[in-house]
Amino acid sequence: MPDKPKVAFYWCASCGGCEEAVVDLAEDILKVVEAVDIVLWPVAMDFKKSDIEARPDKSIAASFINGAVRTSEQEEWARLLRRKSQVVVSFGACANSGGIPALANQFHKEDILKFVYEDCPGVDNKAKTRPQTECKDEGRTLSLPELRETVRSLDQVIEVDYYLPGCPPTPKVIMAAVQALLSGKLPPRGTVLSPDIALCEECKRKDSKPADLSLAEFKRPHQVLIDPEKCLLAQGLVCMGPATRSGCEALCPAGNMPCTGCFGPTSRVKDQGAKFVSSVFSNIAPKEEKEIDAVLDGIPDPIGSFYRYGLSKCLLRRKLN
Amino acid sequence: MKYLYFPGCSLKGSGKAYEESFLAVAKAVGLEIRELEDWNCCGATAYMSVDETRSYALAGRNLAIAERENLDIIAPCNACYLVLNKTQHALKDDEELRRKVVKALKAGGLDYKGTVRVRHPLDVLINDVGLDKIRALVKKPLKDLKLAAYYGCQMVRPYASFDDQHDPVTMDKLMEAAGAECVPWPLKTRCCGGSLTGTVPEAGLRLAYILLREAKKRGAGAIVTLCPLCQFNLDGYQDQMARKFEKVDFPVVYFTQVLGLALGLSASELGIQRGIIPAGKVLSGAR
Amino acid sequence: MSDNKQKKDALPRVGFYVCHCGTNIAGTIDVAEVQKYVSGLPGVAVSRDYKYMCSDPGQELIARDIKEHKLERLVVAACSPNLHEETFRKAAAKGGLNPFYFQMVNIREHASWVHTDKKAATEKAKDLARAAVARVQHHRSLDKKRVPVDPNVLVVGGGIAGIHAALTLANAGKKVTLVEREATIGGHMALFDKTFPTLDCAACILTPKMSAVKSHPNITLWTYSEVEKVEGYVGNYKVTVKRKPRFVKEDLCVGCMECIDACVFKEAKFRDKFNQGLGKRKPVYIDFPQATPKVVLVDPETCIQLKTGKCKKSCAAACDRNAFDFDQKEELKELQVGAIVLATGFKTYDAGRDPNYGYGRYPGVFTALEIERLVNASGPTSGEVVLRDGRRPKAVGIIHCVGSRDEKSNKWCSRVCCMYSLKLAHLIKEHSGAEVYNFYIDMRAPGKAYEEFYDKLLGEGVHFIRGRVSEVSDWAMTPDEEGKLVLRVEDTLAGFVRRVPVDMVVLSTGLEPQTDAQEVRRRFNIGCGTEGFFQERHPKLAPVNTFTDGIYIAGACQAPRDIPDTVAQAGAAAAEALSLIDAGFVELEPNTSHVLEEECCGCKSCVPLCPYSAITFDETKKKAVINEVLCKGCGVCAAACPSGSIVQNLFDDEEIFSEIKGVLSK
Amino acid sequence: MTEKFEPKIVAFFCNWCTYTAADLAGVSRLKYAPNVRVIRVMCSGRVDPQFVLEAFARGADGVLLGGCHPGDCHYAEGNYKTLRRMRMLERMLRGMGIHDGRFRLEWISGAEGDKVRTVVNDMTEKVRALGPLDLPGKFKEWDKEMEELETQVNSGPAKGEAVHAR
Amino acid sequence: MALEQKIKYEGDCDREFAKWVVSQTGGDNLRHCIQCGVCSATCPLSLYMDYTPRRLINLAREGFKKEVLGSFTIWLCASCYACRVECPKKIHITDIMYLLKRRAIEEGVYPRRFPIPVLAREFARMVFAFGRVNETLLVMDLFLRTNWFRFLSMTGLGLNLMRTGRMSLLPDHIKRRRELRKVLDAIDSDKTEAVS
Repeated sequence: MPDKPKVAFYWCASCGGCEEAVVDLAEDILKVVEAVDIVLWPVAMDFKKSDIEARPDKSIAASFINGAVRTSEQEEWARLLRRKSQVVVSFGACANSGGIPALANQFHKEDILKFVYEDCPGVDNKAKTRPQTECKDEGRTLSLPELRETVRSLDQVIEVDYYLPGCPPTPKVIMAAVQALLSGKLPPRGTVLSPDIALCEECKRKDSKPADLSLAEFKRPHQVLIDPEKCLLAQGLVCMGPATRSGCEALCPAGNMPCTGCFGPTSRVKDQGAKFVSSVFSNIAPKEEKEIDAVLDGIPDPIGSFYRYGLSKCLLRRKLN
Repeated sequence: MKYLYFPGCSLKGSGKAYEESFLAVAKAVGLEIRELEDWNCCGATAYMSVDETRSYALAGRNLAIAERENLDIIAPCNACYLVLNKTQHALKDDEELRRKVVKALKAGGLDYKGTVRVRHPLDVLINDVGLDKIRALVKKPLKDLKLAAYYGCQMVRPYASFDDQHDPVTMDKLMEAAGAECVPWPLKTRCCGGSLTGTVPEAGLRLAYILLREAKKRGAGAIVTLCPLCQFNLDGYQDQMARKFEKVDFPVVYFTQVLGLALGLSASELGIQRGIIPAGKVLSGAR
Repeated sequence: MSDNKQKKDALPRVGFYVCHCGTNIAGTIDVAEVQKYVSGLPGVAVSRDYKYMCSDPGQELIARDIKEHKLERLVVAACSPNLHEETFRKAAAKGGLNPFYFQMVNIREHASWVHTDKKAATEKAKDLARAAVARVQHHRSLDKKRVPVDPNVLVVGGGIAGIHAALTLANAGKKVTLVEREATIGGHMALFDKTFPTLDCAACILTPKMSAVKSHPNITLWTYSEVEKVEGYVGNYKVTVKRKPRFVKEDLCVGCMECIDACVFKEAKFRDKFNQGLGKRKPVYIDFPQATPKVVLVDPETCIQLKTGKCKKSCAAACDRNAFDFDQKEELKELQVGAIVLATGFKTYDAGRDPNYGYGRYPGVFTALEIERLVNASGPTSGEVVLRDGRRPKAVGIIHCVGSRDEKSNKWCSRVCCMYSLKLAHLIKEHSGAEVYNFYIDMRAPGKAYEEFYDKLLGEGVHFIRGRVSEVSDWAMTPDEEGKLVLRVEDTLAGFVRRVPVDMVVLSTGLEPQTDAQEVRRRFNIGCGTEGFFQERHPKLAPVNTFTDGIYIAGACQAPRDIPDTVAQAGAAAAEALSLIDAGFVELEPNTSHVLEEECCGCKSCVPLCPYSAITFDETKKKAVINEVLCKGCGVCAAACPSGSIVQNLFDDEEIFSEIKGVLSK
Repeated sequence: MTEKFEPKIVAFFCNWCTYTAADLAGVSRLKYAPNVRVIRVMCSGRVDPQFVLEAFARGADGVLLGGCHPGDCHYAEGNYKTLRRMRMLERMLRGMGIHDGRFRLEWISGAEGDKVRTVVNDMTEKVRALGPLDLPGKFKEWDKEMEELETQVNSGPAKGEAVHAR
Repeated sequence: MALEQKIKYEGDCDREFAKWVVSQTGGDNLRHCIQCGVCSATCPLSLYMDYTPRRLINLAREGFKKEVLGSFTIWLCASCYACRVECPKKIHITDIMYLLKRRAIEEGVYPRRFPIPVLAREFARMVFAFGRVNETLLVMDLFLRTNWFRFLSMTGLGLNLMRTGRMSLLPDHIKRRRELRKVLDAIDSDKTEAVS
């Protein structure tokens, strides 16, 4: 079937959820398979790197790459696919902005390895062995990819044409994207393929949000019995909805959980965490530094809370020495 | 209530009576007093004229020793009180100086942090013990004894830490608690010339004489003071004043002595007999 | 930068001008280098340096270039925008460019005047210029909004300043409301007997003005009242005034004072505040015969009826017009005004703060204000200069600079004390024939006919001793000091210390900000200087303006000031208010914010942040809306919109981001 | 390095208090360190935490934020809003390894020209002591680890042998 | 009486000295003096001074070194701090007096046979030796060095003190004299470092 456009799926530092999301297309997946010719999909089919390398440059119509980039291998694949494809779609929060893996940017590689292979309770590793990028075994040379210092979003490694937001992107969002690609009706490069308006727009709880919150206390979901109707911010929960792109149909709030921001910011915001802080904390109740601090103490892990999916895209990128 | 006690040279010499009465009173009102171990001269005003840094180091040694105990230190002599306080201030404000002095003290194996509070007995009696408690302890109120409360310079100047610089009142209050009456007079903090009488008698004597004369004129029976140098200067030179101006013959006592009597302590344990101008009559006659 | 070079033509064409400001800027900053550097920046079509950009030729140059070089943006590096932003916006407009396609760079106040290192200052100037060039390319074309100005004016404070301002405005046909805290207008001037240097009687020149205020058809006089709240903006202020109850109906009382005689207290026995406590008054009283309005009032602290409700109310009975109303309550009134003149005056230094001068301890020690009442014919002693025990003083010492020129109290020179001390010296001598000593640090007589007045006093044989008195005390060194107050002072001109025995001491206390100056200035949203007096917009060019448009200051609330200067300034404040009102409208800076409707998700985060309730939530559209007339352009909402859907004109995100990038990227 | 490190400090001053104070400092000819670049905003409340981060990301060694004293804001309460959000920002900066001294919030009234001088001088010295932050430089440095593969993969026909165990 | 010319030429003043004074701690705000004379007025000893404190301050900041260091004024200051408390410019006048005393001693220009500097020096010597001061010995020593005739006139006082048990003739001293000397010497070595 030479006329069908070639499509590749690849995963970098990801949990596999994005693969699931593709499967979640259910019967729609058949339409996709109908329409395209899949040339790479590690989770489902057995292709080798050499197969891709063998293909002429730009011979793949579109590559969907999910996961953040942390290892030399992921980086190598990303670059390879970039070279071979006409369009690269950054698929899901990790690829778009680092996602959960990027939280590792709060620490240094050495600290992480030291903890994982030495200090972590339950580790039995007297020899303090660490993974090697290369080792000899019965004359064979085995190599492992190298762990990079910094966790990167896909577009910090290669040029990306489109972004599918979400952890994971919802079937609706994916299908819309696929159809756009197939129909050739493509928005300008660099577009995030979901509505450029914040989540409250489509949140069922929107009307229950009072204008003036002036919160005197922040709570974490496990600390309260969450009212299923009322705006979650109004209940003192850190809901990133106002600072997060819509498109998910407010699934989490609907499921009684605050939005954690996986769709990333709108196009008008450079730094989702900073912007959210600016809006919510401008209007907390106290005026005195001490009392303000007391309120802030309700959020023990600010970076983890406001950059849950986006630390790679924080303007500062990572923790400094 | 525990305190360290910095006698200073005078209270071991001409100011013996001050030491005796202070310790006796302290005991009577329930203050635990321990003399500062191996204290040295504070440097007074004289040393400052010779070498500033050295004189700070001199005072610094005492403060450093005191820090080991972390208790407030009581300095009854106005000069000591001022010099120790001044040192604390200077070392706090002037980093360069602090560096030098701390380094020097280190050389002597001493450690200065600047943590001790330097207190005057009057301050402690008024603010820590409190007038109410003292009134309660008074056994023999000194009825119709009129006193002129004389504070001298260096307790209120330049650091007015616990009383007004121009018109201090704490000692007046204390004396009233003891049953005595204090005459109002404007010379409460006017210099007595103490540091000069020995060297430039005409100046020193004049200042002292003005104080005695005015106190007498205001109808006081005695001057009550809180500084050994003032007491010595006002009490010790009256014979020479007689030669130069007129015979005043006016007793000058320590506030601790007056308070002591009111608390029922004996004249002798308060060293009242040590006055060169006998005060016994005025004080006892009052009762 | 290379890629920028290519974009160069794509960018709007910027004209850049750096000002020498004589040597003010050029003396420290290498303007030629700045000009050269900027000419190489992307988008810059013209770059020039010029001696005085703000001069007419300077502005002409800009206008011409805009036309000739088809400039689309303008950047001027000169002084502070607070000084000349308007000037250059006009220049832009003259050249046919929208005035908001302009950005100003402050390289004088913020660079040449504060740095010594020429190289560093020049680098700084380049960075700031580069940032402005980058920023201005994002500017959008804007229009100033015009809003009408309410022609009515509020004058706060009924001293000579307030009186003069109110009359000036009223005579120009404006409706004025004059609000005074005390029961009568007149202020400090009403306490004085004579005024320096002319020695004409204060009452004779003041009272006619006071009654003019009362009778003027255009003036509403609210005494015994205070401003509670001020809302709105230039041209459109809404003011709430609290009117305290006098328990006497103002419109009925004619000030016959029958009630005062009738009061159940036969003797006047309460502290008379107006007479500085030197006299006594009854619970029902009037401050002084010429009080305006001439209406009595009842003091709730001392009136038996008001305290206990059990009094035979002989006062009310004595009133044939039934003016008494013991149930009178305080009421709140609302005003709509276009401009406000603040003339809240000063307070004198509390002499008790210098214990060494014995005020309060020695009865022979008086404050200057007390003496003003003593020498005043209508004062408690009807002009007799006597001590508190009635004796006539034989010698009087006047101590200058009490609470002035002293870092322990007030650093500043109070400006009027020297002159009023001379005046009092003259009056005391005249009324009592006593020997009078002036103890001064420096004699300051810098006004029309002031030095001449000093000379007159010298001629009258008043003693002038140059030195600050250290203490006033009552201990005698010599027989003739017995029973006297002795002043110790160094006669610095003779070079030795003197002891001067006197019977009466006069403390020439300095002028301070009113005790509540801070609350007042917050209420009116203006500033105070470090010393606490109201802050003028510019010390020379806008001395009666404040940083809040439509609010003007006059008199001693701005700084210590004598009567002539106060009146002059009151006139100036009135004129400023007039020019605002007669224009009929104000143009508001268009730096307001607006919501990008289609992008707003309706999270309401911005709504509570606006201090002027300019942001509302449209329940049908489910979007936030900003009323641009109410918006004062702080931009707090733009900073806080979590989805970046609010834009502040002139301070848009991309404008500021490009400025940040500009100052940093070499 | 031989020559003394000159810190770059970006300042956001509110128009009514701190910017005016800086003007006053100028009019009074007070002298202070030339290391600060002032960006004028109408109210400190306009300062979006993004601006602070952007300034650091663009190479600022320090960021100074100046507003009216609490209670004195020209816009009633803008400075309280600033204070609250910046308290949180400070925590985040600390978490990302930017020490407090590099970011500073100061209340300076229009009358406190001298405070501008002391604050700028003090901050300049403190930041000088902390040394350069230079994020742009750090970004480049961090990306060095990718150079090798970039050239390898993008240049010429890729070699097929390197097999990573997965 | 012999005529004495009072005129001063610029050459008579020592600008370096003026600079030095204002550069010292306590001397810093000397330049701000407005010559109000409140210091002199409040000073209980100004009546004996050749220059009142106010004049001394002006002489010092103008650099009239000879007059300043040679004056009685600095030696008559009893450190009662009255001037410092009253000064409207918060000038630490007392500390300046100390400053000038020290300089005068360094340059050895204080009035000869004028006992105060001698007392100061002897006091310091005694402290260095014993760590404490014995008033009696100090006074005796002082008069023997300066004016033993006065010493006789003081015998009355001496007897009185003896009688009332307020006088001891044996020098009191601290235990760890070495420690104290180490400290004081350390100060000096620190100074010499500073110089070199």
